[in-house]
Amino acid sequence: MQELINAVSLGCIYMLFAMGMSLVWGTLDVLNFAHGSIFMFSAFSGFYLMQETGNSLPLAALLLVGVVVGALMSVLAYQLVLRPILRRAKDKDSAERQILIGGIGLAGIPVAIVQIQTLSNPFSFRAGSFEVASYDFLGARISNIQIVIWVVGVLLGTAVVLWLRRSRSGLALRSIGVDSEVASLMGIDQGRLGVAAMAVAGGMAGLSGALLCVSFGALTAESGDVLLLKAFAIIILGGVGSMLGTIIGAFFLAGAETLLIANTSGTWVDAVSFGLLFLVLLVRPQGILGRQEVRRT
Amino acid sequence: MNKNLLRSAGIVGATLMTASGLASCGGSGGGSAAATGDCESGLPDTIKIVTVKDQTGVAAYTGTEAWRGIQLAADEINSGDMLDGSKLEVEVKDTAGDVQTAASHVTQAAADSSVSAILGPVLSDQALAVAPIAGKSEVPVVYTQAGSEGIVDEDWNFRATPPLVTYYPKIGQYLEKQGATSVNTVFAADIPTLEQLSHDVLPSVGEDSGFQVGEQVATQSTTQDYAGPVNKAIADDPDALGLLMVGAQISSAMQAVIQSGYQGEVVSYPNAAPAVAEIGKAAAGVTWPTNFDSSIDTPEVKAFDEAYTEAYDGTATNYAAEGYDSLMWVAKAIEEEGCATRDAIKTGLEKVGQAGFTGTQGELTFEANGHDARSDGYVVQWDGEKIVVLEQ
Amino acid sequence: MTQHTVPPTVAEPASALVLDARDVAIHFGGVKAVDGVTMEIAEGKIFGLLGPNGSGKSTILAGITRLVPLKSGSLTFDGRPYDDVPTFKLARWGMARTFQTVRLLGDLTVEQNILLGADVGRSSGVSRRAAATERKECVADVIDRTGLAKFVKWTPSELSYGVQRRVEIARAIVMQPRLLLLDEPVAGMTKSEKLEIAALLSDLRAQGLTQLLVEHDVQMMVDTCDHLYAMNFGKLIGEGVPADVVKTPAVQEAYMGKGWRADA
Amino acid sequence: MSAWYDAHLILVQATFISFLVALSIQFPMRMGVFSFAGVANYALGAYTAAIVVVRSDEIVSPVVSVGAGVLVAVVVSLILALIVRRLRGLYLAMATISVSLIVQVIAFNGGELTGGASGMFGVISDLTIGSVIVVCVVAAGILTWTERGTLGRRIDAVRDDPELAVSMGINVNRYRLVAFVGSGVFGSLAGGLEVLLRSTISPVNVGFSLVVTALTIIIVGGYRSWVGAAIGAVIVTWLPFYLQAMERYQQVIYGLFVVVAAIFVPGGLLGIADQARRRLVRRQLEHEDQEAAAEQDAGGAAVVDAVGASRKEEAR
Repeated sequence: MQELINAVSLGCIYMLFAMGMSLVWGTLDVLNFAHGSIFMFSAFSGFYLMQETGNSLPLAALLLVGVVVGALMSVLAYQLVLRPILRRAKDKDSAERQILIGGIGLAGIPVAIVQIQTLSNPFSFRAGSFEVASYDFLGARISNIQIVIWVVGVLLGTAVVLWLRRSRSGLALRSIGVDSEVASLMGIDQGRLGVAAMAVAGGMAGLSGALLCVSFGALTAESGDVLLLKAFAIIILGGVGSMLGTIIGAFFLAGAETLLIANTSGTWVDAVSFGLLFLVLLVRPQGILGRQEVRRT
Repeated sequence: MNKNLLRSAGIVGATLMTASGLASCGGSGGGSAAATGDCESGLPDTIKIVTVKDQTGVAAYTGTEAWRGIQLAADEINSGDMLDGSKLEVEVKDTAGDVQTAASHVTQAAADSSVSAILGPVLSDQALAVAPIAGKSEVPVVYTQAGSEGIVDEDWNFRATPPLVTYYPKIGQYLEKQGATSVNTVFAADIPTLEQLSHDVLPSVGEDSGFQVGEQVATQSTTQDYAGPVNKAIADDPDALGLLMVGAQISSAMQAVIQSGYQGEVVSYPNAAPAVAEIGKAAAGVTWPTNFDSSIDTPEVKAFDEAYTEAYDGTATNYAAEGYDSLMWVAKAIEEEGCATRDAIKTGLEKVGQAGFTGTQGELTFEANGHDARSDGYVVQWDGEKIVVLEQ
Repeated sequence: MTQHTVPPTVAEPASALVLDARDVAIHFGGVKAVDGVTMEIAEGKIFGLLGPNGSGKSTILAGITRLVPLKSGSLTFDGRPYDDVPTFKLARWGMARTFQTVRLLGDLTVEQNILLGADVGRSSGVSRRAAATERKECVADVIDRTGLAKFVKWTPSELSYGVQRRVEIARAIVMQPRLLLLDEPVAGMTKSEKLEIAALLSDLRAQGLTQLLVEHDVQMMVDTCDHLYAMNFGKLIGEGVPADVVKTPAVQEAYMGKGWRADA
Repeated sequence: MSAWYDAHLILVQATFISFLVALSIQFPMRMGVFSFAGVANYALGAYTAAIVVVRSDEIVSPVVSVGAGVLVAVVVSLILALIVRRLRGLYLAMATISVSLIVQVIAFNGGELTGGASGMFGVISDLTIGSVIVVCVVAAGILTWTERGTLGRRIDAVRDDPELAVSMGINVNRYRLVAFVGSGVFGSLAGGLEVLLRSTISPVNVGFSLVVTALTIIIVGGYRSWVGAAIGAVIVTWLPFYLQAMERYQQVIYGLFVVVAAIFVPGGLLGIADQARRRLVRRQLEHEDQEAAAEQDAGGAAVVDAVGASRKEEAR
């Protein structure tokens, strides 16, 4: 029971982080390697604000700061770096490469800034007015922050899936992911939609950054890196372009990790979870829910 | 990325010395100039010492703190005229958390014949890369932290910080007093020192102090969510729980312990200090052995803490204390030999080491022919507001 | 020089047919893209495959070149069955093709693109050096005959569409193929460009090159081909003398009179 | 010179090793194989060489220890190539990153054999920087051969359009196999030589950051030729060193540099040189065209027409 609670919480965390990355990857062809830095820097902004103003901000305010900073950074990254790269690239492969390297370069900047600011010490929201407390629940323990993560995870997960499936802008966005040429023929303004998608992705990264800073107790400048690699794995596992796939991938990885820690020596966790990913790819080269490319010549 | 995390982990790299019998690969390519000249003419006006420590990057806090301590020591040596009119000129080079950069700086300093000695990096992986260079180019290097095996095996390499595993057994007295009979641990398995603490040191301490080490939950430097590992470790409700990981992980692990409602003893190691201070009251009772704390009541610590507070605000850290002791050791070596060539400093360091001296880390003795520091250490506890010394 | 484009006789063909595709079916999931098509391509003629968009023309080409697997049916090239022969080997046997879209390598010059075809390694020469010389002559000859001499040092992006397509055909010809498959070689071209290509193909036929031409320009098919297959919804809907085939009701209906009457 | 060389020895060594590491990812990339197995091969090469040196009682020649690593890496690469033959693009990238991470975890858990978390030290050998340079020069020579003439064209086709390539009689699968083997050779050479130069290796040294470094080298320098890898290796190794003057902000500057390179120099620095060369050739051609048009009669006019048409095409 306790394992289940832990696995679901971890799954929600992975999901919140990976969904934004998946959204822009599946629709705009942007594999944003700066996503982890945006996540970290958003949380750091909350910490910095508290430290500078001497205020003990409530959780809601910290989350809001996270969302705003994340969305802003993400949009800036898109407009200043990623979009120019896309516009200049001569084919899809070279765009993929340049986006990757541009993201890596971008990612280093906030990390370096926070390292300078904190001297690489962990930072936390402990000065905030939010107290972590835990309750007995069906013979296991669950904390208030876990509950917040569950609620936010379920709400946002559903919202994004519904947005893409139902709303006009969501559908337009999906059509860019399927065929951007056709989409532009249909009169879809890719620039504005791209900005919207990047803002949503960054906002989710920032939100998860703030939530995780509370849930994990503290973050460091490098905290985003580990999650980035995991999110990469999760999205590939689920299949690029499928939101539902990303959600499944997140819970799959969280479940596998939690089970492994509970039942084996923890030193093999990464090997086994990446080994599983490897096996899934061998059986389904396009990921669990990935689009099979049918190419007619 | 991964590497960065692991590097930040390397800070704790203190390790039990094992005589592995590796021959030093010391060549015979020594330089020939000021720092390597003769001793006839006594001490030069200035003696150049290069510090190679992280000022930026993943382990910036260790290197910047050590550099503060070193500067305090230099001021004291120069203003107190300890070296008979001769001044120490210390210079810092940033390794930026990178092994290659560290090795490169040491190579450059070694090639510069005006450099008499080098204060080496804090991270074990950097130190391991530097050690053979020191041996080959015959320049004395004094490390702080950097507790991995194999570093001071090489001639010309010295370590001013007692490895964590050598004073950690002190925790046994505390656990015995608390009547603990069962201890479980959560540890970062990819950090050699912490793995050793959990697998070797604690169990052997337990044999004398009447406790058994049961469940040992291995985690990795990439682990972020500690709910699972902590729950596994407290499943059989042990009397004490050892938390042995680094940086933000230690905060996460303590957070998980608090959420789990665990009521037993929590023991850790010096890295816990900033984390418990952050958590505050909820972390009251966390206990660990250490080689330095600013609240320790010795004249050396008092004086050092005062000087530190005056220069930088805040209280002195163990990294700063270690940096201070390392330069003091070098100064004593120069004083002992009355000469500042590399050869003389090496001989002096060995002589001072074999005799031992009292520094900010208490009474230091040295093993491995005067190359490797040892101290008894202290046991300290976070009482919810401040750190108090339990065993002195 | 022209004799270079006549493929050297490798062995006495067991059958007069260069390509024999029998009851070929290709399915994508549940979609029957090609459903039981039989084609017999005889030596030295231009065969046409006509059909509206989505009728399965390109798919059957992909099947013939073994880029997609067959659901059922059999394939024979020069009397040799090749149901499990990979595409690259087929190319070495002498099956060359062009694609529906321009597939030139953008980083290479025109000359280098054409040389790619000459590299195929179907050398008949005795020594490597002799083969290399022969190859060089062949490339020079082909460049000359396709009127590309002016463009050899250019890169594809600097060329007009019509010239790009000619480079592709040239690249296929230097492979010295026994059978040339052309997938809509004149799509999107001006009338004069189309005529140029048609003349080139007829010229190649005169030298004995067997061709299968996939198009939906009805006029060109009638003018150029010796034998015509018509396809719709993955099935053959007619075959025979081109002028007759395009007049059958089934073909007329498939095309709804469009291209044919407009061009006629 | 010698004093400078002594002081910068580590950076000189690092430049050559980075070059080999970059090749282990660039070589498959040139064949359209987006594989990061080079890092796994680096680890295999380094650990095998270290184990051979440390376990044997006598002094082992670098040829034997590094050679053993290359052998192991090539065998593993061949097996890997067969297993992942259905994967393409970023899916292949992820699968090979997984393999690299698994190799790293195995190194962590290798106990006595690999030295566990502390890794191995005291890997003493008589390897000199001269031998490393020889290896790099030989590698560059072989790669030059693969970048020219028939083979060069075929590799371009295999990367840019595999379907076209098979239609031109090229055995694409065999090229993919060679891509993996090449990655194995270059990666394990880098690892083996590095461990002998530095005398230590630990799991920390074979992580994901190596992927990032190699990728940065390739993109900054240019991915189409070993020359790009060489340029990138020099920049990525030496730039941080010269940025030290920026003190605390060096990492920020470095990040900005990579970003600017990604936006404005898509073909890497080598790409800029290529473009310049091409522009020169084109200008020459145009010049010739004009002369031809002036001199010739009707036949020449047709050509000018065609040129005009293509110019319009370009302008679009």
